[in-house]
Amino acid sequence: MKRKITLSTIVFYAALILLAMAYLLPAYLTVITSLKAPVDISLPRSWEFPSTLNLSSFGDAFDLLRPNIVNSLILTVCATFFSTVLGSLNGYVFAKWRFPGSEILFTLFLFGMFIPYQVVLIPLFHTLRAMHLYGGLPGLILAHVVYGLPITSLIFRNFYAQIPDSLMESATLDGAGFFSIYTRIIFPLSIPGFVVTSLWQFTQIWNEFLWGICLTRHSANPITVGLANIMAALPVLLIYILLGRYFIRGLLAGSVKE
Amino acid sequence: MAQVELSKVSKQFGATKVVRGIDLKIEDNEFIVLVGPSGCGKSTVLRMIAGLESVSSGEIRIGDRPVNQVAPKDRNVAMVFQNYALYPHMSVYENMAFSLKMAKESRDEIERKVREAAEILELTPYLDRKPAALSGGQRQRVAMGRAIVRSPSVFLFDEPLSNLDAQLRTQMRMELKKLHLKMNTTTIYVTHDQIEAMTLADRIVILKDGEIQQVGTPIEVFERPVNRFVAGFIGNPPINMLSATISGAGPGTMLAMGSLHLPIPPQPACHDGQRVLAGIRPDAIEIGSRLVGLRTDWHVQAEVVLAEILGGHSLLEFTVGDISMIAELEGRIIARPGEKVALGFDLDRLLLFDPQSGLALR
Amino acid sequence: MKKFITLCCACAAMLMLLTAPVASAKELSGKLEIFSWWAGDEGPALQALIDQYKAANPKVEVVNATVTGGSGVNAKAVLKTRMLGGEPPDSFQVHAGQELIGTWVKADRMEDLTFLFKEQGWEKVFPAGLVKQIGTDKGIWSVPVNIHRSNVVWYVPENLKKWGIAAPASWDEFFAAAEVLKAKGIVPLALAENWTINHLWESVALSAIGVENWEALWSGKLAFDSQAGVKAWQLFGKVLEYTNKDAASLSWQQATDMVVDGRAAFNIMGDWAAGYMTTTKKLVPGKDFGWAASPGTGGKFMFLADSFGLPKGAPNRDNVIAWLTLLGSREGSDAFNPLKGSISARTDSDLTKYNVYGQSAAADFSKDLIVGSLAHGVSANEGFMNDFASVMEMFLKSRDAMAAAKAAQQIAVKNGIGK
Amino acid sequence: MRNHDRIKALCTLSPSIILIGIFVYGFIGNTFWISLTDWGGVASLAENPVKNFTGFGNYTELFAGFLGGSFRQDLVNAVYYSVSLLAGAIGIGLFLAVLLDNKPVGEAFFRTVFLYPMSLSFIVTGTIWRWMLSPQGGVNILPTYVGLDPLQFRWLSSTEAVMEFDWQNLLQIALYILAAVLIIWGLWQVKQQPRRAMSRLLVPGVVLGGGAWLGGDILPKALFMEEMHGFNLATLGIIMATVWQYSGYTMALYLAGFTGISQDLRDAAMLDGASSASYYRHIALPMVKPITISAVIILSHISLKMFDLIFAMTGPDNGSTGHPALNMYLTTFRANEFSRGAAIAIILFLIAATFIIPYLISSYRQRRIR
Repeated sequence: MKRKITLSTIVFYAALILLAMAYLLPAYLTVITSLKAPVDISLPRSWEFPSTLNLSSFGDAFDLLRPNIVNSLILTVCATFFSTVLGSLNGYVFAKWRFPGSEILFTLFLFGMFIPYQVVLIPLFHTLRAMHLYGGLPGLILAHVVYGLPITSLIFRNFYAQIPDSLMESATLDGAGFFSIYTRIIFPLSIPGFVVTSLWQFTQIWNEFLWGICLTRHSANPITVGLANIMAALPVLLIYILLGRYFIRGLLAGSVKE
Repeated sequence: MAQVELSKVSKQFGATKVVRGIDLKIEDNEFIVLVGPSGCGKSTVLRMIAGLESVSSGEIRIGDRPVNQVAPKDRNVAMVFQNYALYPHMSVYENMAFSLKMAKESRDEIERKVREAAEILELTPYLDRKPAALSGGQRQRVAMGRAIVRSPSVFLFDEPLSNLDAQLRTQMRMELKKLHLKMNTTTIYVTHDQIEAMTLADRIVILKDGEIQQVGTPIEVFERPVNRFVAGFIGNPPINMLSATISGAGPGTMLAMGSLHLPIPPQPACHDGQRVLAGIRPDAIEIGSRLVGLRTDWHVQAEVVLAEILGGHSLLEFTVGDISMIAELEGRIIARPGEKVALGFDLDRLLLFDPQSGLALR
Repeated sequence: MKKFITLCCACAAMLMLLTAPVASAKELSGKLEIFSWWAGDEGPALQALIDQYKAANPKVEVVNATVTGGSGVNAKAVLKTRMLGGEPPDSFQVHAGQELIGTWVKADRMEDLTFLFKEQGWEKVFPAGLVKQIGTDKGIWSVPVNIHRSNVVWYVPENLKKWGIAAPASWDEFFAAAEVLKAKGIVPLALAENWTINHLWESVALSAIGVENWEALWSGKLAFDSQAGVKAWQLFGKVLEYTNKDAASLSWQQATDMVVDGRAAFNIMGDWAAGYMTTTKKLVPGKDFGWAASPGTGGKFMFLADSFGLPKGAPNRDNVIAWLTLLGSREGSDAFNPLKGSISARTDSDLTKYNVYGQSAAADFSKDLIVGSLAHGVSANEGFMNDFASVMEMFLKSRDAMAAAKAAQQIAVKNGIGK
Repeated sequence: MRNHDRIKALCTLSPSIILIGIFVYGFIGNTFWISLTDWGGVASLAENPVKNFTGFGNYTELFAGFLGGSFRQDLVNAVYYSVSLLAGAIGIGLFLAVLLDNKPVGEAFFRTVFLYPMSLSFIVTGTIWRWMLSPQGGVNILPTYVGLDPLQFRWLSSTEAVMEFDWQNLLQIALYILAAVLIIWGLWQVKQQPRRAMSRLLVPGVVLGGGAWLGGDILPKALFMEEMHGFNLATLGIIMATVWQYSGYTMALYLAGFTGISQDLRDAAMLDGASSASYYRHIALPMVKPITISAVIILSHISLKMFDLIFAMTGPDNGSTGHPALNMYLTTFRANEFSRGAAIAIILFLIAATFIIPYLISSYRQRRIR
């Protein structure tokens, strides 16, 4: 069946395209500005194409930020790894091994998701100092793991809630216990859950600023701190576009099912 | 090889009693079907036997061993779930091998047992497939295969056929029966489908509100239900249940249903003028040539409401005076609404119940 | 006598040149973390110093820890968490004055550097007024690396000629010129985001109340809500009427751009603007852009200085001392300041290395009356600075000079100004 | 029977329990304690700073003190900001979701376009939008490209405010709000339970409102002088940037919700004669109500801790776009008033808690029923 072009279709697509353009404007501005030579940059001509292409700002930014990118990568990968693994185990217990009080405990966990980071800032660096973790990446990783736990536990709990209980029971009858059910049944089934959670965590940690600036010494600064616009956004943007559909699913798992 | 014995088994979830003190002895190699309406506790009983639910009070014994405190995996039972509970990330082979692997059996042994079970269930060509690539009936068979490989002493089935379409269900039902004949393992089967119960069971256990109503062979529960509930639950189309009054006694006993008065065999359990519920099975009503075998004073003139032909037999809804009933009749009955037909009741198979207690009067 | 002093200085310089190799003969090694907010345009100047340091101490690994963010707001916060976290950097940038004394010296976090000043003879080469700002009765707490001037008005001479006006020497002259400019649709005075408003305030206040009163304010001898104090706010209110309305959304560079592009006539900004215009905008000082002391502050030099100190518990103390020695040296100073666009804190710097602007600023510095900047941490402690932002906000909203003056007095009392 | 496994389950959970216990609950307690002391001033950065217990002094100073004015404006900003962000992001997100739910050509492309801002750091968004909204460039000069006059609005630097009120009358205003809530709730309930609605909601609401109106003069004043606070127009820019960043997120949430509604239901609605609009109004929207709730929760949480975006967009001292989260940072790390910063953090936390605790309780109840 061929779609007829009606007035409403035209209005519909016009609205869609206009909105898309509005959303792309900031990106356009960023890209052309970053291609301009410093002398070329001025407010009244901010929308115009650069007179000459100047790619040096990319190279400069990259050279300047290389250590920060490395830090951010180490930080993000480690923190994402630990928080998703722990979150997956927690979610497994909360979804499949409920015990008296587990729901209250879970609710108390969730609460941690919503605290403004400012509230814990001062005690956090005192504690990290006492643990001799202040200033370096391990301390920052610990912080991100801990404050990532509520959301990862939530996503995994909701994910595991969809796995039928009969699968667990069947495995119990087959002779599997707590850990063997996890490693042999639950874990192999949670790859999508891991993708979703890691993406969420990756984005959050990569973009985080306040702790990055307050909890690390210079040599351990993540990228947001050693920021230059387009460079900080690119890796996430890329990963995001590639794995977009998982991303959306993850957002949903984390927020809707509750 | 095991008998299963439940004594005074109860289950409570918080304040709600789901199973109320059940006593049941299941013989070795027997095929027992638990039926009852949803929420009657039949699945809970099954899951307690499997060990998936704890027992609130009472005792369950498998073989001669009390198993209340035994972990599910050590009870030597296998279970087929309603949704099959196949591990989606494992192939058919791995699914069937999983319990053996958990029991640390040798690789060769596992291979042998899985191949054997696959042979029996005609699953050999599919061993490398994932469950998602199988049809409903094949998945069902894998679930059974997973149970078979362990050669358990008890098979547990939790509504295993309810996810299949009608045709496949009939076919799988027969395969199940044949399998039982071949394996000869004690089997406990939960369903709400009474045809499955009638066709599969050695004995049927009918449950309601967590209590056993009747235990008996299919024929027993059909022909001699102990109460109104069992009579109504077993049989399709359901039994015609009418309020009636008994008059007279001995050979002159009469049954009055509305304006219809019929002589019935002597009812020692009834007295003159007693109000009863009269149950007449739809297949205890005859028509045409089969009327010949019936007493003539059981013949009536009925008015057709609707006739449905179901292939080899027919259902006829009719009225006699001010009462209406359904009959299940041999052959194809072609009758127009309003048409008058001659019917006969086989009142030897009449069932009488006390209207208050619902218990059978006999 | 003078000759003798010069001789002494020369000797000291010689000595220093001699000691420098001695220091490296000690073969310093390990790390040196230098904490600052000099990134971007100011990065090369710092790099020049680091290069010199590395040449002298090849075995020391220099960690250049910069934290970006407008006038060090982020850097200061990070520094605090690090000090509280017990992880001081080896040496950190701090504005000379109350930002150093009121925060770090009062908290007993700094090491006394008097010994180094004595050893290097710096008490003689740095102006006494400056040394006063980095010292207390208990000691001297940091090494100044540069002098910036805060009260400078920038303009493009060609444009002024075109519009038929001259650089104003007083605010009254400015107001007269401003009316002309307004009629032409030119913004008389370009202003940017909030801290630049404080920056403007100090220049206006200085011209309104004079040097003596300015110093009396910070020593607690003059109340902010005195007649003089109120006068400062009144004049400031009038000046604000001639500024661009979108100030709060511009960076200081964008305000400078307004002058360069001819959209505005004047801009009052510290002399880092000279660095921006010469380096980034490739303009020639004295030709493409001109400058003067901000209206009413001729002969007065409102300064701010960056300095580096030695925090207690610094992990690599010896390396820091070598670093500070370099910072205070004439070579270090003259390598750094031409690039930074500031002038050397030393009275004996080699002026040939500086551009036209630098030379003129250095000349002014040696003859003008020197006062400390408020907006850049010289005159008041950080508590006052933070509260002053609230007062400024209130004033921008209400334009009530009396109320602002009263509020300023309250926060001065609260933050112990002059104590 | 399965006790062995139960113990394993608890052991698995215990590291997380300990970490969350210390890092969330312990730290909140610690911050609360700091907020009750006088840690601040010149020697606050000493090795062992003096901390004296002062009770709720920091809080009264913030709400009624002379120098709390900027904090109060920030608080008002935060309220207007949250409300606008919710309305904007949910409204636009919903609109986008409806558009995309109609499966246009290139749906995947459009979805990516609308969602990409979400993956950016707030610092990045802030810097980009600072350019976008600069008065002499950015969106203001866009109309010139189609021959129109440039816009004159000063997005980030406007000092105009609308919907102003006097903080002095805080108590009266609070009573008005309470009365309004009671009356609206009462009117909503009046159909189902008329008597209860009258006695518990409507009458007290009217009495309270009337009382506050009549007795406004005798109510204690919050401050010693007039202090006007309102919706600063400069925050519009911040709101736009945040809506730009998060409307795609709500779009994704709604879109997934819409996709989850079975085609049968949609067909049924169409056969019942529902227009496209009334399908969304009567069928789709009610069905995705849980999504709306979680979007509200997440967005209000984001708006309450907003820090980096404002920092990058308008700088630290731009009073008209201030926010308590930013104020906390400056109070703590620039003014060295640690205890006051802690008090602001606790206030932020309490506001967040009023949103979140009811949500957590209701979701807890739902899970229990299941």
